[in-house]
Amino acid sequence: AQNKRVTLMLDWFVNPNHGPIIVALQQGYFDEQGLTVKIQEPADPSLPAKLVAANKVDLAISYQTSLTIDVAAKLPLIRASTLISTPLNTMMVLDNGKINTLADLKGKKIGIAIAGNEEAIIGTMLQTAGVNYSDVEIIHVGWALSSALASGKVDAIWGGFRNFESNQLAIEGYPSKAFYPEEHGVPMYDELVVVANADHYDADAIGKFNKAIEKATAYILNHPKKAWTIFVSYSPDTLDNELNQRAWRDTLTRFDLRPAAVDLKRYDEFTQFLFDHKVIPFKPKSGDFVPTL
Amino acid sequence: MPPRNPFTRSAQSAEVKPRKIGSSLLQGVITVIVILAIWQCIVIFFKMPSFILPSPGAVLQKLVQRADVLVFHAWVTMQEILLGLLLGLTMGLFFALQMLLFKPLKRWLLPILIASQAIPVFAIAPILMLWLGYGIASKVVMAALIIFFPVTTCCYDGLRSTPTGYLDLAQTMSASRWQTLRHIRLPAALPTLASGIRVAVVVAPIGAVVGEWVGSSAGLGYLMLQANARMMIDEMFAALFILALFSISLYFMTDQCLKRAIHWRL
Amino acid sequence: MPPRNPFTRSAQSAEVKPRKIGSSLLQGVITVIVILAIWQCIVIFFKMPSFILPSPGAVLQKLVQRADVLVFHAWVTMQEILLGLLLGLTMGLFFALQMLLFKPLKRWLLPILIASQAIPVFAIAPILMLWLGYGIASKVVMAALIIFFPVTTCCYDGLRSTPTGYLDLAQTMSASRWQTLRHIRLPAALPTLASGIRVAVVVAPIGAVVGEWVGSSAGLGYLMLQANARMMIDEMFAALFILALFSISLYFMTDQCLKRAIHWRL
Amino acid sequence: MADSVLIKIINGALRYKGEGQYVLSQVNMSIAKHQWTSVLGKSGCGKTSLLRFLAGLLDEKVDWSGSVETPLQGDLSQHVAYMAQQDLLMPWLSVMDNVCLRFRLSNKKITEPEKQQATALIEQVGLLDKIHHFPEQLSGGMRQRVALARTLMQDKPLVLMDEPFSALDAVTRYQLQNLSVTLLQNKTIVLITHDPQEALRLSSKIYLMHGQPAQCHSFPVPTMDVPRRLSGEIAQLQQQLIEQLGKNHASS
Amino acid sequence: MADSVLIKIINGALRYKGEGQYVLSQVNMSIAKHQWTSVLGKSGCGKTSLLRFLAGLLDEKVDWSGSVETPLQGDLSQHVAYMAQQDLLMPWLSVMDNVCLRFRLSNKKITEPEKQQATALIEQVGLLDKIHHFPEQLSGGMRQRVALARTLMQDKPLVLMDEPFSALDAVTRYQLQNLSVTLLQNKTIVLITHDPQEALRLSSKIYLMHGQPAQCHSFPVPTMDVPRRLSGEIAQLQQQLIEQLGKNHASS
Ligand SMILES: Nc1ncnc2c1ncn2[C@@H]1O[C@H](COP(=O)(O)OP(=O)(O)OP(=O)(O)O)[C@@H](O)[C@H]1O
Ligand SMILES: Nc1ncnc2c1ncn2[C@@H]1O[C@H](COP(=O)(O)OP(=O)(O)OP(=O)(O)O)[C@@H](O)[C@H]1O
Ligand SMILES: [Mg+2]
Ligand SMILES: [Mg+2]
Repeated sequence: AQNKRVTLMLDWFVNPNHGPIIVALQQGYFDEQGLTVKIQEPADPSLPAKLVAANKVDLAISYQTSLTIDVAAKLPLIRASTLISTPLNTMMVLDNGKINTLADLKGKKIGIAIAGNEEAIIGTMLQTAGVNYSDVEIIHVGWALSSALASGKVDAIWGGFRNFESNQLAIEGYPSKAFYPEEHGVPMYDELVVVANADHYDADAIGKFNKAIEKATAYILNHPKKAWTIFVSYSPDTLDNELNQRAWRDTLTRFDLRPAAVDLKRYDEFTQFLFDHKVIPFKPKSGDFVPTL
Repeated sequence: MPPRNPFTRSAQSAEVKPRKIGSSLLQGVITVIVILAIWQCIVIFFKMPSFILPSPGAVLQKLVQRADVLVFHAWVTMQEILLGLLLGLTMGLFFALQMLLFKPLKRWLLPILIASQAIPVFAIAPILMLWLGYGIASKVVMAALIIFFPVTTCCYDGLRSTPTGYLDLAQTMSASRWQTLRHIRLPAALPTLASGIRVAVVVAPIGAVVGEWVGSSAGLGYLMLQANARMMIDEMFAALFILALFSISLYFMTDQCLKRAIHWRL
Repeated sequence: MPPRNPFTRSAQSAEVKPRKIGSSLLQGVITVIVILAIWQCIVIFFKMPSFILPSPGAVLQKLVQRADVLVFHAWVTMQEILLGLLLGLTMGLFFALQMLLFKPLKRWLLPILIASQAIPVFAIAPILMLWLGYGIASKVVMAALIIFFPVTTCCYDGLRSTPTGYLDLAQTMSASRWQTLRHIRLPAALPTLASGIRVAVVVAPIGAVVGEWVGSSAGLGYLMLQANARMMIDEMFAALFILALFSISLYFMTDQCLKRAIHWRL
Repeated sequence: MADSVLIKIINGALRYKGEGQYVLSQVNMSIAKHQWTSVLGKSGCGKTSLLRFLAGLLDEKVDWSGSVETPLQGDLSQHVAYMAQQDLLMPWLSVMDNVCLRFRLSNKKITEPEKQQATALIEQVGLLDKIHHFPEQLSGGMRQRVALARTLMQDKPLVLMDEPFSALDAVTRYQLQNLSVTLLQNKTIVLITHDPQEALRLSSKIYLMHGQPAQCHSFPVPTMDVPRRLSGEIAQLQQQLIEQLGKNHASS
Repeated sequence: MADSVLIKIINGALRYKGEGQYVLSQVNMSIAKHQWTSVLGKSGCGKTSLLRFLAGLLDEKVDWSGSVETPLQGDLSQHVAYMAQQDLLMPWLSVMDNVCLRFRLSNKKITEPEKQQATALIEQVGLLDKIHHFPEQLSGGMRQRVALARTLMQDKPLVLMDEPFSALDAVTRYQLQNLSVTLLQNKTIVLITHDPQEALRLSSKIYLMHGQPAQCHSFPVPTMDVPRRLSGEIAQLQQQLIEQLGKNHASS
């Protein structure tokens, strides 16, 4: 039969976080499901969700935090599947003995790449160490997260990925220490989700899509080494480097084994969390934007 | 006699007497309205979803509702813009003079200036941050960087195309380089230089905003990112609106001054 | 007699005879070397970590090693730049003429042009995406958008500051607006216009790159972001290097043409 | 008679906007058709202003009162060829192109005979060897001659000339005067000059401007046809003219 | 004698770079100290070129052969005040400021007496009422007068004037000639003019330039001191001069 064409916009340039998708693509799992997936890479992570909402692309990779915010802002979005079901963001500091606990951050500079939820999450994490959000200086460092930390311009960075920035810093010779939000009062959330347009989504296609990446995820876990070579084969000259290799290793364990699985309670808790910290004006019911397909 | 070709006339009178402040204020108001109208039309006819292009109404509402926040950030950016302009204009003038006075130096300097223009900020963001930190400095430098090339070019082209007769006269009066520059070349270059300045005041704001993306904890650029991240698009456009107002008012203010200053023609 | 004030002389000869292509090529080479030297110095003296500013050596190596990829992306960007220039220059000239010919129109048009300059692209990126899609269009438009204001301004200022005597003459020859424009105002404006064009060719590349951020699957801007995202900083700078080369060579080529074209002085 | 008058200025008064005092007042002139009319007067008395006004170049720069009557259809300035006090040569055009400027400015394509006419004209003003030079390569007098040639290329019924021969040596001047007379037959010429002899040689009517604001009075001239050769009578008239100018000068 | 000669040009030959033929060749001139020397010649023969060369304005524009001897120390052009054929008034400066341009261009602060001198000068050229006007508001002759005043404000031993009175009416011209003579005592003046009478009134030595490339020959003048009043003798000389010019003109 004629393949369904699906455009998928990633959240950023292809990187290990997209493992299952790339592998599914390379292995032809999408084809098996009768899908032709076309991948686009944006330069601005906030763009894809908007384009889905505008019904310009079928699927896009976003973050649960953003998704919740977007839905609360009345964007017609739904979560179609989950790619990585644990947080990846971490609070990172240089491992040079200066800062050993979150408490040490009192009065320090924290660099961020604005995502809109900083106050809520950083605030919460600091609270667990008895530090007020107002006791730290928050600076947007945009494109230069890790170099900001490495160069000592800031004492900590929030927004770096535990599987990515940490390795990057290590490679550059700056061993880092990470504080994990889920260990410091922040409810669990899915880092990477796939979103679709609430009004125009094609449940059947999404189902097939999920099947494909589920299969890919399984394959990755079963054959990490092979999977790596397959992943790299997507674009050898840009993907095949040490950083990605390390990141790949650290990401393996975080791919969601059941992309289609829905846990409404989990979503509600996180929505509540954002609402409590006034990130969103009201609480969208998770049932509405996390449909069970 | 009946009026003649209105073309040359209007063109002349434009130079002869600068428009009244009052009317230019009125003009300002009119144009703001026009812009809003066009905007509204786009929203309607292209069926823009509000999270991509909010309606002027919504934005104006935000403008009022969040006035305090906006004013605060606008004030920060304003400072950056003005300082940036100051720095950029002086730099531009300075480089132009350098290239003019020390011809050989031009060959070496110019390409570097050009290169400095061709480099997207995100690429050198870490460097900027490393050198300038997250204070106001980085924004001022960005604003300056973005405007100083047009200024340099116009200024340099203006300075070197002085009517030869004037230069001859200066020479027979055995004027020093500096005096010739100060009293002949500079005034003669003003009209061209003016173009440079006009461009500068318009693009300076964007320089400041880009600077704020490099790193900041306040300012309209910062606010925009924040609003965008929180999908408060109307707030982002409110900031955008203020930014545009800056450019426009800066332009017309400068234009008035320049018209008053340059009352002659070569 | 002994030579006199070298100042006026050099300034004159600059206009009189354009430099030879050969020497300007040599100059190009020299300057590239200079830039590399400065760069190296910065790396050494500021002890730049390679992930912030790689050494020229490393970058040149990449330049060779990844030649194929770079050439491909450079080619894409090149097209965008040239098309952007074409569009931007025509737009600039067009708007300038509009404002000149229909004085009232100016009041309405100008502020919109200005506003268009004050809006950071990322803010309207989604809009551009909706309208222009993922193809080359968005980049061309961005490049055009970024250059057409300097062009418009310089062109407009040049056109309206024609020596009145010439206009009078045209009037007594009962020349039509259009003829006056074509044969008097335009040539008389060329020197000023030239400044606009010089600025344009230099900033056009960054316009294209910015356009590539809006959304693209090829081009130097895309390559940079990607390299940056993968921390392949030396590759990013290789792309940056090519971009700078574009600007510089574009500038000097244009400069030569303009010098040839404009052999007179008002 | 009325028909033989091309322009009649009655009680003309002219003041530059923003300036306090009038430049001209109660100017009455009648410019005869197909004749040379000369205007003489102290420097700064308002000759150029008058001419520029007739050429329609001052409309929104001056306040004018008085009437200008002419049988010519429509806008006077459409029938005018104006040679300004400054040679307004386009620096980006060669001598040839400057002389042919008229064709560029009216959409007309330049025809072969017209080209030849232009070349001939350039030769007659003695610049054939400079035909492809640019203005900045010419001497002052040469520039003026190019401007003259450019004016002669236009054929308009009314030709206004502002000190067209001022930068020329006696001999060249003499030649170009004759040239102009021949080429401008059955055209009406208004000539501003500071040279009494020139006025007497060429014009069938002479106006002297004087006073502040300036008025003008006509100065009688013999009715021989121009260009007149210098006779005793002319010499005498010249003497009178100079004295008259001197008086005016003293009076104002 | 040798001492009383300020500039001696021997076998001067001048050609504009890129031009085929020479403009001047075998020019021999000696310019007497504290005297007026006039240069007459057909339009385009090379008078201005010669003057500009002396003023040091052509150094890299022309090929020059021949020698220029002068007792003046150092660079000749440092001792020159040059009044060009075009009044080069700065459009952005008022009449007063244009006249005082010299002070702007040399770091000197302008002193009160100098201010008064300037004002007096402006009055003497009859522009006191225009003292705060800008050049574009002046008539052609007025502009030339401002340029003259500006030149007179400089005190340099050598004054080069290129048709300084060409745009003025007879009377004003007469007055300004006298003015110049008084103010330029014990200065050396080289005057380019097309007016034989002017030359004869003012100069103690007259050179006629003619030919292509141009040479120059001196024309004998009586040894009365200037300004001379028009006598029969002068009238006669004028006639000769005109004829001579006519001959030269024909020959070249
Ligand atoms: N910049 C230049 N380049 C080339 N040729 C020039 C230049 N300036 C003048 N000439 C030529 O030199 C010759 C003499 O010019 P010059 O201005 O000295 O004449 P002149 O004697 O002053 O004439 P006039 O009395 O009309 O002012 C002319 O043939 C002119 O074409
Ligand atoms: N644009 C202007 N604005 C104001 N006043 C002006 C303007 N142009 C000329 N005038 C004044 O008008 C008067 C006459 O000027 P005009 O040029 O007509 O004199 P003219 O007779 O041509 O003198 P000349 O013989 O010197 O050329 C002068 O007093 C002059 O100052
Ligand atoms: Mg006049
Ligand atoms: Mg001359």
